[in-house]
Amino acid sequence: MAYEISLLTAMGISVLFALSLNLITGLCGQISLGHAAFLGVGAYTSAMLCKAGIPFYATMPLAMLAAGLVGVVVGLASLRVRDDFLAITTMGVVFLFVGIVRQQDWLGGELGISAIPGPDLSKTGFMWLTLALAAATAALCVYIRKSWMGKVLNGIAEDEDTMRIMGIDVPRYKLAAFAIGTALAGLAGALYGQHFKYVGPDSFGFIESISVLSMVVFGGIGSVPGVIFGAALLSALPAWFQVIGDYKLLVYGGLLFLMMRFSPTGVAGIVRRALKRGANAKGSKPAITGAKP
Amino acid sequence: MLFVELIAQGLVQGSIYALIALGLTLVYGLLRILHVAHAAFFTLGGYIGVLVTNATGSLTLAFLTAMLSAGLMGIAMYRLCYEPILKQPPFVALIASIGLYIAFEELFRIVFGASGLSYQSPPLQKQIEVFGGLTFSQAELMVMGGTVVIIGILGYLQNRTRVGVACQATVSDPQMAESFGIKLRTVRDLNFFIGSALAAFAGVWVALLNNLVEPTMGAVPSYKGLAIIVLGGMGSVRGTLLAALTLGIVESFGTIYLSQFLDRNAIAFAFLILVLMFRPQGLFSKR
Amino acid sequence: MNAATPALLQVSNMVVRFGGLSAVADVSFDVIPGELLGLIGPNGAGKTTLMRSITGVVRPTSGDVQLNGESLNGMPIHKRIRKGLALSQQLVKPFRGISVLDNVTLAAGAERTGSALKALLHLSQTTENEIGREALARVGIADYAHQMPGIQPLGVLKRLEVARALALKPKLLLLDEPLAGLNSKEAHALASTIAEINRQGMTIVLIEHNLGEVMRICQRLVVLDNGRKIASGTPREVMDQPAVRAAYLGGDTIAETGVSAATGAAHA
Amino acid sequence: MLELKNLSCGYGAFQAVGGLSLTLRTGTITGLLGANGAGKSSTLMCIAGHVALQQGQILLEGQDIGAIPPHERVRRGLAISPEGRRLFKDLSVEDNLRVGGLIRPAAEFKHDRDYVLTLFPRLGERLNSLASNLSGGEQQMLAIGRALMTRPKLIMIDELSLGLMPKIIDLCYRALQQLRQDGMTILLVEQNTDRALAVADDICVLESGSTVWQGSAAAAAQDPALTAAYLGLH
Amino acid sequence: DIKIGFNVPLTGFAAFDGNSALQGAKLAVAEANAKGGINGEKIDLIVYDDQASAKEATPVATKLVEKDQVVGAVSGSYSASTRAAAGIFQSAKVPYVVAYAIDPSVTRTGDYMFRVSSMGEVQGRGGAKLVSNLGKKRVVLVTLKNDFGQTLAAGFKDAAPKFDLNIVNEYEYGIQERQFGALIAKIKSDNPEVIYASGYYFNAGPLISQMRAAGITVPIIGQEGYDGEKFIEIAGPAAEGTLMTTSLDRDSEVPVTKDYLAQFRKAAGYGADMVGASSFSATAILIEGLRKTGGKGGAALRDAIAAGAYDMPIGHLTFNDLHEVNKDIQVQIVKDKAWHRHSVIHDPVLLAAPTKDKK
Ligand SMILES: Nc1ncnc2c1ncn2[C@@H]1O[C@H](COP(=O)(O)OP(=O)(O)OP(=O)(O)O)[C@@H](O)[C@H]1O
Ligand SMILES: Nc1ncnc2c1ncn2[C@@H]1O[C@H](COP(=O)(O)OP(=O)(O)OP(=O)(O)O)[C@@H](O)[C@H]1O
Ligand SMILES: [Mg+2]
Ligand SMILES: [Mg+2]
Repeated sequence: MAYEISLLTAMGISVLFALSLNLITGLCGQISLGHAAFLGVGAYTSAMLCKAGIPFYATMPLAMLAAGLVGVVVGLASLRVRDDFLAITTMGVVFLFVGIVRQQDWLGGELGISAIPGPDLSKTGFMWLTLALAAATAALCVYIRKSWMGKVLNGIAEDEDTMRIMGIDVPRYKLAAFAIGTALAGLAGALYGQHFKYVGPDSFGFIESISVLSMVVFGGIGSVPGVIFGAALLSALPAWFQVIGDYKLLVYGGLLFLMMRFSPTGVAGIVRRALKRGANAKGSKPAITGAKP
Repeated sequence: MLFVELIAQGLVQGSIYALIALGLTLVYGLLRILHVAHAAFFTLGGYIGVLVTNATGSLTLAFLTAMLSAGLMGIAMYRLCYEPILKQPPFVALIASIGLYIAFEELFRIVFGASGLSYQSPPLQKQIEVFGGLTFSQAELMVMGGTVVIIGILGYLQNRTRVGVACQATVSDPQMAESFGIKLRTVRDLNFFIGSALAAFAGVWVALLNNLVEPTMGAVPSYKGLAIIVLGGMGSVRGTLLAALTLGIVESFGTIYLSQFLDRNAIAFAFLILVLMFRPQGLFSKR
Repeated sequence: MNAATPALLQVSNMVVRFGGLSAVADVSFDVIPGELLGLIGPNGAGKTTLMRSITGVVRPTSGDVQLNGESLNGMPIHKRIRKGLALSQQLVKPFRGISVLDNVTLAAGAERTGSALKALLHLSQTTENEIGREALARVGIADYAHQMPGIQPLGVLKRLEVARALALKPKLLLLDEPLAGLNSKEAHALASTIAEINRQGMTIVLIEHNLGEVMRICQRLVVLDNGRKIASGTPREVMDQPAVRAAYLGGDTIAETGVSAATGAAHA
Repeated sequence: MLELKNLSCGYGAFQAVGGLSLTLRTGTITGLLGANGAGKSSTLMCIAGHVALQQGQILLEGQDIGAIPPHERVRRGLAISPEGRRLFKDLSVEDNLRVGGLIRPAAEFKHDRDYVLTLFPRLGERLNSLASNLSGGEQQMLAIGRALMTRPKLIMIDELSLGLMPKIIDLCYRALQQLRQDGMTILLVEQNTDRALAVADDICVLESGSTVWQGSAAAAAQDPALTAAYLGLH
Repeated sequence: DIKIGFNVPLTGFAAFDGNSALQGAKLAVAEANAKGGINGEKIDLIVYDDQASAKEATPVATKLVEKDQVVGAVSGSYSASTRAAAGIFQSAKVPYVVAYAIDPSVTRTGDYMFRVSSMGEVQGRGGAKLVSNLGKKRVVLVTLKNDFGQTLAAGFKDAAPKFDLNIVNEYEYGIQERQFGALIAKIKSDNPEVIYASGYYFNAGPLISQMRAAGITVPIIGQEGYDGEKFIEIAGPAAEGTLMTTSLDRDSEVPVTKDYLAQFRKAAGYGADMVGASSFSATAILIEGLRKTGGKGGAALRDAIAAGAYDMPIGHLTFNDLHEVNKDIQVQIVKDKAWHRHSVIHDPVLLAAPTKDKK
């Protein structure tokens, strides 16, 4: 049972983390290949503060603040670059983060920080805390989508030049998306450190960034339920894959590829199509879907 | 002297980066896809190089087989993996490509073993003194020379010939290019063939320089390659060459004088970010 | 021209250079509140570039733009829009992911989207939808409100651009070839709409090659050629200038009949 | 020259044009007219091979080209200047023309190009600028020039006068007449109906994807019901 | 059956070492089962892949404890993953014997942790002594920038003053590095008498062949990371003369070691290495403990293991109060394409493992 609890906790953290990326990438259209750096900032902040004797609950907002601040700085630096340039720049950010943390003895350097003290919370309690925070984040994401900010971010995702002509302060909004997204990643980081009781530079590298992006895309970029599903599934996958032992990464890679190849809109896309087919079967008119020219 | 030697070493490293990044540039220029799986051909080249040389003793044969098979596999990858998802937003191809790369890396490990392969007696290791005590191995000299020649040829093809113009036209508007008699598949096959063959070419060289091919050897070059095509201004052959050499030299000095602060990858990316802050369109962009 | 009314928009000594090419070379003109000013000139004369430098999309090499006496120089695009400019672009750029109405609603939400925080705290869009519907109705595409822009013909998209600009409730509306791609009937209708909007008090600058409609609805014309202002005045005055005729109409007979047809239409 | 037999085409399940039959006589100008969304552009793109042919036949000089890919069609003498111009934005004006001339021998390029430049001298002044930097009208000239570079037997032009100033429109129409004299067949889509009626030999009017009127241009001009209802003349 | 857990990297960059480790552990289990297991009960080795990553190791350890309910476990993995797993075994009170992960914090996690190999600092100190034994003074350190390399360097620098060594320069490199051109150019200009270079075979192979190719002829000293045939294969002729400090003596006359060397070659198809030998030893020690407790785990097993003294392929071992081992360091040298004995460093004072109170 404890194993399942730990798995569920890990899934909750992944969901939170993936949702935070979805705000930046799914909603605002800013591809980030370096999101793990902000998970790292949150995790290190919380871990260091816990070690310094500050209660874990108090470190959570501080982790969010730290990650959000770094996020704004990175966001500011990224404002000048777009699309693929942005993707590569953010990829650079994560390498830079790992490279810098590695050299900091006060952050444990290569060895990282282990035996992080935590609150008096049972494993089950911590799981509930994680799941509750993930659910709250999901609710926040749905809310943002519905708000005017969601509409604006969506517009920026599609065509930021036209948004400017419509009087939108594009940089401000991008920064806002970055700030919220990275702060939430920081929260996920705090939970991450507490869950594994260990943080080290390698836990927040490029691979992590890619895997969280995969979760978002796998679930269906932009779709909150899709991302939740994708994150939950992909984070649990390696554990289930233990059975196929030697072939698990092969299967993981293959699966990512096949998913994109055959259902580029992710799981959310599959579900949407299935629903539509169901509706059509019931006799409603076939919907015309216009392909982009 | 040390200064010259560091520059020389930077150029060797930069040449290899250039060969790898070139394929990425070609594919990016053509399809706007960040083709991470490209690095798999680099690794493949390394393996084929070692296997063929060990089996036949002929390095030339090894180069030919490596480049030919990687080239053909490049075409296959385009047809099977990318062609069907071209109309999707770019991150779809990116994730697909990353998935492919992971799968390939594992495939290499399962087929060839985790510990990698080496040449039984690595060829081209003779040291040659160029001037004033500055020595290179034959392999190092050849990789530098080969890179400059190959890239020169490609640059000429891209900018001055009808084939080059045809390629560029497919980038802007594939449908219209078709309406002017360009067969999209041919152009794209050609690019994937050349790009993948060059990656394999680089792979054989790296295998020679390190006497080691491993399943994971493509990882670092693949994301460095991405950094380079950005530095080079995306899609330009000349820019890619210059960016690769620059990065090689920056790293060469960085690993000596900055290694206390940043590791090699971080140095490369710090440089990239710094450049992009001042030139968001890349270091050597035409625009 | 009434010297007593202060200009709404004042463009002075505008120069835009691309490399060696002077797309706009030292152009000055005023737009008076309430007028409908036509900006015409040959292809490549610099009209679009001039308009883009007014909105800030293009950074002018030198020159000065003032709206209501306030300098816009160096201001980012979105600020200029919020000062009261609105632009309908030559090449249509609708948001394809949302419905036609939502496109306009988004523009109508300027009030809400002024600050990111405000945007985050507001959900309701009923008033904005109202404004959106009104704008759509005004340009005559209310029927398309709930369709997706991706599958609309150009004529609808052109009007969507205008509607979106209207929804921003600007002081000055800049229209770049809104009639292009419409057939004569549709063009006539949209031109009448534009004239009507102008009559209701909106100041408008119109770039257009449809000379017939331009002559019909514009009160004043500014003519550019090769980046320079070569004439300005009432349509009649301007068209009587040989320089304009030479640059714009060509000297031959077809053109002559074209003009008479066009000017004839103006009287119809 | 070109014969469309009961042609239907569209996007996915959606049919944009249904059952269009049309014959273009060699060396004539045929005007394809109709309101926004009638399916004119779709028809052109279908003939060029970019919109799916759902039904019917496309016969070019008696041969069915419905199944051959677009890059073959241009070799059979079909050229298009599409809606929205669709230039190669990152290429210079000269290179755009070069791409137009790809199916011709390299040696002919200069000659062909100069022909286009005499037609549109403005392009000659902008040979080295990127196509994306051209003004709207310049782009239109380039799109037509690029199509002419293939030396087509049949040229299809979508919205010829869109965004052009009167002087250039005149020029283009004179060029069309010249091309017709040289034996080229022209399929013209035009919103500027009176100009089209003036120059065309035959007219076909589309409405919601099907033909509502077909016949000679002279007859069309004399049919007040037609001009009022479908051609937006008044 | 009596279940013991084993976490090991079978995929990812460390998979080759993982495979050797698995072979070693399996040999130990097979040997014990051939002798009748424990009171007739067979020993069952539950193996999970941890990819040598901390992130993968946590769920693996949890699974071993919660789902498989192992009585004890062995780490056949690297430091990061071992350290992440350690906490989980400690809080579940499952004895955990670590084969070759050298991170200091592992044994400090708690009293259920054991380690059969010498810590990085200790090996580093041994390296310094070796330099001095060779009669050299001017050293350049080339340090792999991870826990392994950095603890080695720390130990070396700690002991260097004792032997009056002059550390001319220290360079760091990342684990993914294979191309050392720039670094070698700089080392040449430092003109050292000996080079102390940490790294794994996949770094060291290219490093040493490139150094020799560039004309550096001074002795090069490596450590356990070099241990294995793979290094010699990669470095080729350049490998000749390379020294390393390790725990497995290929020319040993001790029966357990000789036996192990032969058995490993038979089972794995290649020559024994330190990783396999350490995993064998760790597993065998855990099994011996179980034999003493009659298959019971928990505190009884912990105390049984701590109290024992063991003759293992990697030497004679006892645990101190921190459950670190004290043992000699083997120095091996490449001769005729194989590792052979060079010398043994026996210096209980210098090579004393840290204890509970002393870091
Ligand atoms: N970004 C740019 N870089 C270089 N040249 C440019 C750029 N934008 C426009 N030009 C050039 O500036 C000149 C003026 O262009 P502009 O688009 O303003 O003309 P226009 O008057 O709007 O013409 P049209 O009526 O054809 O739309 C043209 O010759 C064009 O090629
Ligand atoms: N890419 C597409 N996907 C789906 N439907 C499309 C697409 N392009 C056009 N349509 C639809 O096909 C129909 C015909 O459009 P088409 O562009 O052929 O009209 P048109 O006669 O050229 O109009 P216009 O005069 O505005 O250019 C329209 O209903 C349009 O909505
Ligand atoms: Mg214009
Ligand atoms: Mg059309």
